[in-house]
Amino acid sequence: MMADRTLPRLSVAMVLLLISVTIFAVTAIATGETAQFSLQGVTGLLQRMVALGLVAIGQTFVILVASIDLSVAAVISGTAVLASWLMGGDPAMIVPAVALCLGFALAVGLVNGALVAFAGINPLIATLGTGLILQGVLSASYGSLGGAVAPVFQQLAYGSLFGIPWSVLALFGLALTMGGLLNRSVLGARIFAVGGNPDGARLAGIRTGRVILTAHVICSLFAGLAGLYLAARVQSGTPWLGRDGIYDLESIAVTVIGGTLLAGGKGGVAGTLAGVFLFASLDASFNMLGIDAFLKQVLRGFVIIAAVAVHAVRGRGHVA
Amino acid sequence: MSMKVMLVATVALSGLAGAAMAQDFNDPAEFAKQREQLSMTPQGPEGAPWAQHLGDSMVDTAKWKKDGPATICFSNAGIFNPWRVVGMHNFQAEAEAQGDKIKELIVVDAEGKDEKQIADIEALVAGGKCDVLIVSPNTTAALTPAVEAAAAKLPVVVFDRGVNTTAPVTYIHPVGGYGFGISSGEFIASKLEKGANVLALRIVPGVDVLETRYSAAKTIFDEAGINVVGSEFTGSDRAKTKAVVEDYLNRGVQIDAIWMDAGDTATAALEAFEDAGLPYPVISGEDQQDFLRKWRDENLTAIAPSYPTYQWRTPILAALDILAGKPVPGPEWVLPQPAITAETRDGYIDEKLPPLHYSLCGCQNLPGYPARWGGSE
Amino acid sequence: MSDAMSKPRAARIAINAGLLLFLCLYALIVLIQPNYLEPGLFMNFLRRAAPLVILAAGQLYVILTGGFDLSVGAVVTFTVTAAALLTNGDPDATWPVIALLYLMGAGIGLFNGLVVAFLKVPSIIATLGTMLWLNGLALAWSGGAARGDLPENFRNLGRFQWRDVALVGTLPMAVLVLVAVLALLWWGVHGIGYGRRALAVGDNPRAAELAGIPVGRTRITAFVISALAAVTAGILLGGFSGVSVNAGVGLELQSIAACVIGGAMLLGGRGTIWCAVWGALSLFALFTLLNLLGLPQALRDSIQGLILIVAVGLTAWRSRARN
Amino acid sequence: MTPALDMRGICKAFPGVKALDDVSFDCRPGEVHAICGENGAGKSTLMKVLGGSYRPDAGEIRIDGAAMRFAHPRAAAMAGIAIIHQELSLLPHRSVTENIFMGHELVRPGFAGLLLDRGAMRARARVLLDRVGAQIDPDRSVAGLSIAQQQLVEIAKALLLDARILVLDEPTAALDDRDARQLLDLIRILRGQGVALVYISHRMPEVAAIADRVTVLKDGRLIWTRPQAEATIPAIVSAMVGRDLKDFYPAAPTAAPGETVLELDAVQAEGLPEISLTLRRGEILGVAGLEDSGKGQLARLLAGDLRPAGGTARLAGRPMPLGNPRRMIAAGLGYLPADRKREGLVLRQSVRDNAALALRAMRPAWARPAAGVFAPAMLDAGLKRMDVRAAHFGQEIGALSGGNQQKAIIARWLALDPAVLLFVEPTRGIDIAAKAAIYQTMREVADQGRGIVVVSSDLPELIGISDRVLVMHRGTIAGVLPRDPREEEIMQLSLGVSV
Repeated sequence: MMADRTLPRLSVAMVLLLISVTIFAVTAIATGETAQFSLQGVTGLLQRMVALGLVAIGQTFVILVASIDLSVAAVISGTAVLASWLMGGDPAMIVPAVALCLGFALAVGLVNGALVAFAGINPLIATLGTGLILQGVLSASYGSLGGAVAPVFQQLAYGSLFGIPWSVLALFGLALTMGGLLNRSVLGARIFAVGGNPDGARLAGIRTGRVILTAHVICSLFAGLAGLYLAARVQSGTPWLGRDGIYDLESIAVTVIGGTLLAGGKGGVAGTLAGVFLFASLDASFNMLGIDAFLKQVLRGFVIIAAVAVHAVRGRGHVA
Repeated sequence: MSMKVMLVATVALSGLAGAAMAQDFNDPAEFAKQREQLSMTPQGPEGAPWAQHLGDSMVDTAKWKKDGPATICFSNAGIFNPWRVVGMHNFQAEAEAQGDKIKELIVVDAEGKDEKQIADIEALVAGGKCDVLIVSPNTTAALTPAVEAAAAKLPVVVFDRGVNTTAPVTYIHPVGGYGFGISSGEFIASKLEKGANVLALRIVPGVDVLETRYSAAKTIFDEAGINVVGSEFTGSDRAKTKAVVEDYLNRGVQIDAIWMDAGDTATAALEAFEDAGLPYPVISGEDQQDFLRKWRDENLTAIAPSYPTYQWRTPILAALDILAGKPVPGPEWVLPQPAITAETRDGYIDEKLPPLHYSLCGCQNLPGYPARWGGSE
Repeated sequence: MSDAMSKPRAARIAINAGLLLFLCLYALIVLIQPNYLEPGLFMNFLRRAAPLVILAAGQLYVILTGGFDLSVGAVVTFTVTAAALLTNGDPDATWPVIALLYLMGAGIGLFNGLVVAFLKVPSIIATLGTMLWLNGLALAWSGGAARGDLPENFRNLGRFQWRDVALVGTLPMAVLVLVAVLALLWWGVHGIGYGRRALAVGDNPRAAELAGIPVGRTRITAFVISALAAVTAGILLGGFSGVSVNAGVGLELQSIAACVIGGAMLLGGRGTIWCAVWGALSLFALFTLLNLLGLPQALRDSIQGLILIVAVGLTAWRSRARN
Repeated sequence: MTPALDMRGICKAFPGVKALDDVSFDCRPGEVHAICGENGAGKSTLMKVLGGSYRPDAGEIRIDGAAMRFAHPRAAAMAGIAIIHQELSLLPHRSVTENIFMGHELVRPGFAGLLLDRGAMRARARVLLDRVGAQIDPDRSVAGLSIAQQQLVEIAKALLLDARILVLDEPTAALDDRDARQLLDLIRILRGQGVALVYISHRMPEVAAIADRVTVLKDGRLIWTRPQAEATIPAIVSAMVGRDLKDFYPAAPTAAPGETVLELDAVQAEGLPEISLTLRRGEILGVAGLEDSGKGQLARLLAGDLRPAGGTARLAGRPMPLGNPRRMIAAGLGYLPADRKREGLVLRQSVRDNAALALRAMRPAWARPAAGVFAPAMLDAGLKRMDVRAAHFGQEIGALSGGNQQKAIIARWLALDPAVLLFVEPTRGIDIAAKAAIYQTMREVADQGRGIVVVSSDLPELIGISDRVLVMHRGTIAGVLPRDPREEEIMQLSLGVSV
């Protein structure tokens, strides 16, 4: 029945990829924007993936352990604001600022993980709570946290290598690394174990709490990376950066579209990235077609439902 | 444990915040400049404030001259509030009014996301179809690099919010936030006694164009010895606005005036007084129809400063002038920014238009009026 | 075996916790602002809390069956904008339009339910999608800004109050609506068999199905009720404060948070209508308290988050201590 | 010889219950030591203490003579203890290899020990699967394996750790007779290799067949530990229940069965090429067969959980709406699934709500939940008739023993007065005293004019309770045996060997 375990996962990713490429190509040809097929056009398309892609990779890890993280938007805003404030335009501050930002993300991940794994709080509520707390503190203190990132730091978002932006290379590099981590490392094996059968994993001697904690830390760190990228991209972070980008709900949506089960234990980075690619090509295509913002939102809503329904509808079990 | 730490951090940071918040957007020089601009006589065609400008500085655009119908591209921050919705209608109507001078108008909407707007601008430039690019930036600093890069390849016009570079041909905007705060602040100060109470209702903290409005009004209130009993953020939410005002009234606070940094919830604030059975306060709103009508019907003591939506017409004019090689006002094209007073009010009321229509749209003679703006014939 | 003994123990504790929290918060309000003890002000408090309480009570149905409804905020927005567009200030249109709004609400709930029950899309994703398309639709229909006008008799539902009423001082119409709707929603969970079916479906859908419970229908009903409650909340909210395209922003998470604070169990199988009522009133009392304290707006979010974590953390801790 | 495992004076109390009271237990290398006891006697608590899930209040655990303290299941695993639980703890979406190595992955040298050595794991998995006699591709995903195969994967997991102490908690509960026998053979092999085996089971014949020593627990206390020769089945049973159990199975009915109540005529469905059978009122029809014989599919078909592809079926004189559980119930069928936790109970609801579940499902949704047939007094009367023991019927059913839960489910169906009851593994995981009560009830229910189908892997049970036994083989009926068949007859038919 399920002869090959990797095949179904890959196929979700492949199918999404094909659909996305088709959508993008057909609209570009239909609207006469063939210049979009140039290196510049394609890298522009890929660059649309970077921020959401980074967050979604992290989100994949928490969803795989059957948790969820609604605080990523606040973490993104937090790191972006911190990065611009700490750097204050000074290149010498890049390293300490990045270190502190990631330290901040790590701390949030630890708190989230501890609340979920050790305090036994439903992850939806726990991360909604930490997200609200962070958002509030950020908005309240923003007045004193102005500043801009160092110009050199912006190379992260605007620089490129052989015409391919650094950030795109970094996204795919990190995706490969994290995909490898999931499938080829001890941690990955334990993440699947904890998500697939928490009791079984505990009885097999896995410290499930630590694995959940680690997944949350990874998720927050990736949200932190997304925040740093956005800080480089927008020069000066605002407390609304993450919230306005709806990175929390969109990262969950693309992860599920990519075939990762909300119940945990099945899925992977490849599918998630394909989901992000679908969103990016839809974005670009809507632009080319000149669809107005409200209609875009309507279409996006239906796309999310349809994309998940396509592979969920075959399931025999109950979902709620 | 962790919660304790968070609590401490929260309290500490909020202390920090309170101290630093006010001074960031308090620039006395800019305040004085805008106060002066409010009283200047504009240059340009009479009765068409969107084509007028304050000051004399012009920029040469000969190098961008290009013959034939133009393809105009517009990267919009979004249409996430009524002001931008009205503005967008102005923009499209103006383009339509220009007829065959425009070959194609390409509009991309960034849905309020900096990141998306940057990508949008890059895609527009890469697409190679644009003769001129108009940008209404979502955030000043964020869009600066993208606009700078685009300005190297084609003429760029920026309006509403600016960018931190002189690379665009011109930056179109009305007088500004201080001007808004000055008009409303001075009116309220003139109607109240020293020691009276004013409640400030604001949308969200930290947004430059809104913070300057409050900062200007606060300066004026402080000078006049008027007491600001509270400064509350309502997020443009009518229910929240009404609830906040009710809470103040329930506390028994005497509120003599309401100052608002945007008028879209002004009528909700007034309803709180109605429901409590109290007389209306002095109020500063904005140029929305529902506020003007309420003002007229209830004979309020009020003023409606504006951040006019007719500025959305100007970029099209500027773009076409640039492609024609004509000099345009620049590097800043400052538009006049009138406030509606009791005398001028009734001229701005048009029952055909929806409640949140911005009266200073300058759109009465544009194609599709009033249906395009949601009005009934 | 006494009758009190026969009540499910968890539910009894949940009632007490939610009610206790509400009483504590309201006592704090009174401490700061003693005139909140006056019945008139309490009625006003209820009037303003009514939309959230109704939303939470509707959301509870979905939570009992093990799902989430993230679309309720969008339904509120849609209701308010649609009502303004459809009535356009005409008082004669009010009642037919209200009927039409409920019909649309039922349609939206039906859509959510069908997608979850038959397309097997997890409710968090299905209703997220609905939230997006419905918000988009509301904006597209109204053109992005409030259009039309709500007639006086429509607005009175959320705004009107009788003054000088015996005992309570003022009596807002919204409070009457609240009581009537709550009675109806209470009846749905506790007065008829449906509530037990919903609990069974949330607890173990497979066992419920094999015991003959029409699982799909039970789920769909829950989504329809949640959407209808959201329409009601929208009508009250529109009445209270008028037309706005962001009337429902953030209400979806608030309504879920309210149920959880009141002691309902996410992912189903445990909860009573009182979880929603006391949870929502607690949350609203918290908002009011923070307003009265005059804390910076932003920090109110933080405190809300903190309360959420602490309330749920305590429940989790207690249930662990019990086992 | 030093015992591999030596537990001394173990005490463990929970609020209000003394779960273990000064229990001592030991097991030597190369020995199978069975633990018997009713549910609630303390067996699983003792094993959870051993496995590191619970910390004892008093007493000590010695492994090979050294005192140990386990803070986490991991510590117990490291000490060489492996526990195979009743509830399988596998990952359905992952491969067999990944399951075997769950929590104990092999890593490549270098890379800080973080990278998996997948080649080595696969090779090792093959060896381990061979050792337990399982012909399974280590790359297959577990979701596609049969229960018996999954059980073997679990044992391979234990062998991976070179577990010197292996605890098997009802390992044969979900297995049919053939698979159970193979498992017992495997246990003998492991015993020969010097593993200390702790064997927990309710199936007395297995205990008698394999145990070297038997320990009986009751109410958290040790009753006795005896060598196999002194631990006869009657002795064990009487120690477990504290009295002698006579008339374990009810007597045969005196009256002849009545009219036909259930009839399948050439029904086809997935895994069932063609099935025809009849059931009469007052009759208990047993269904036997190996695990892959299609008896599970037949149960699903009768429960309405499997869509038929053809054929006709009648229930109580009317066409039978196969393929829809709800309509099957409306037509007069009650289904008691094998997996009570997953398919039978709504665990967080009260005993009373569980008993009212089917009734509520079939009455209109707007019927009042505590009036008429739902009146607590009515429901309680039904539960009392079934002798369900709970502190009170408002208690959550999850806290009850398996026997009482099963009785509550029987009460659930009797409230609807169904024409046919379908029991699948009716006494799995249920202790002996409750078993007898359930058999008694089944007989009474049948005597009231209902038809009963019992699908079971427990042959003595089938033989003891059934009026006829239908044996399945490869999706078809291999034969129907009259009352009191011999085990060998059933086995021969099950295996497809002609009698």
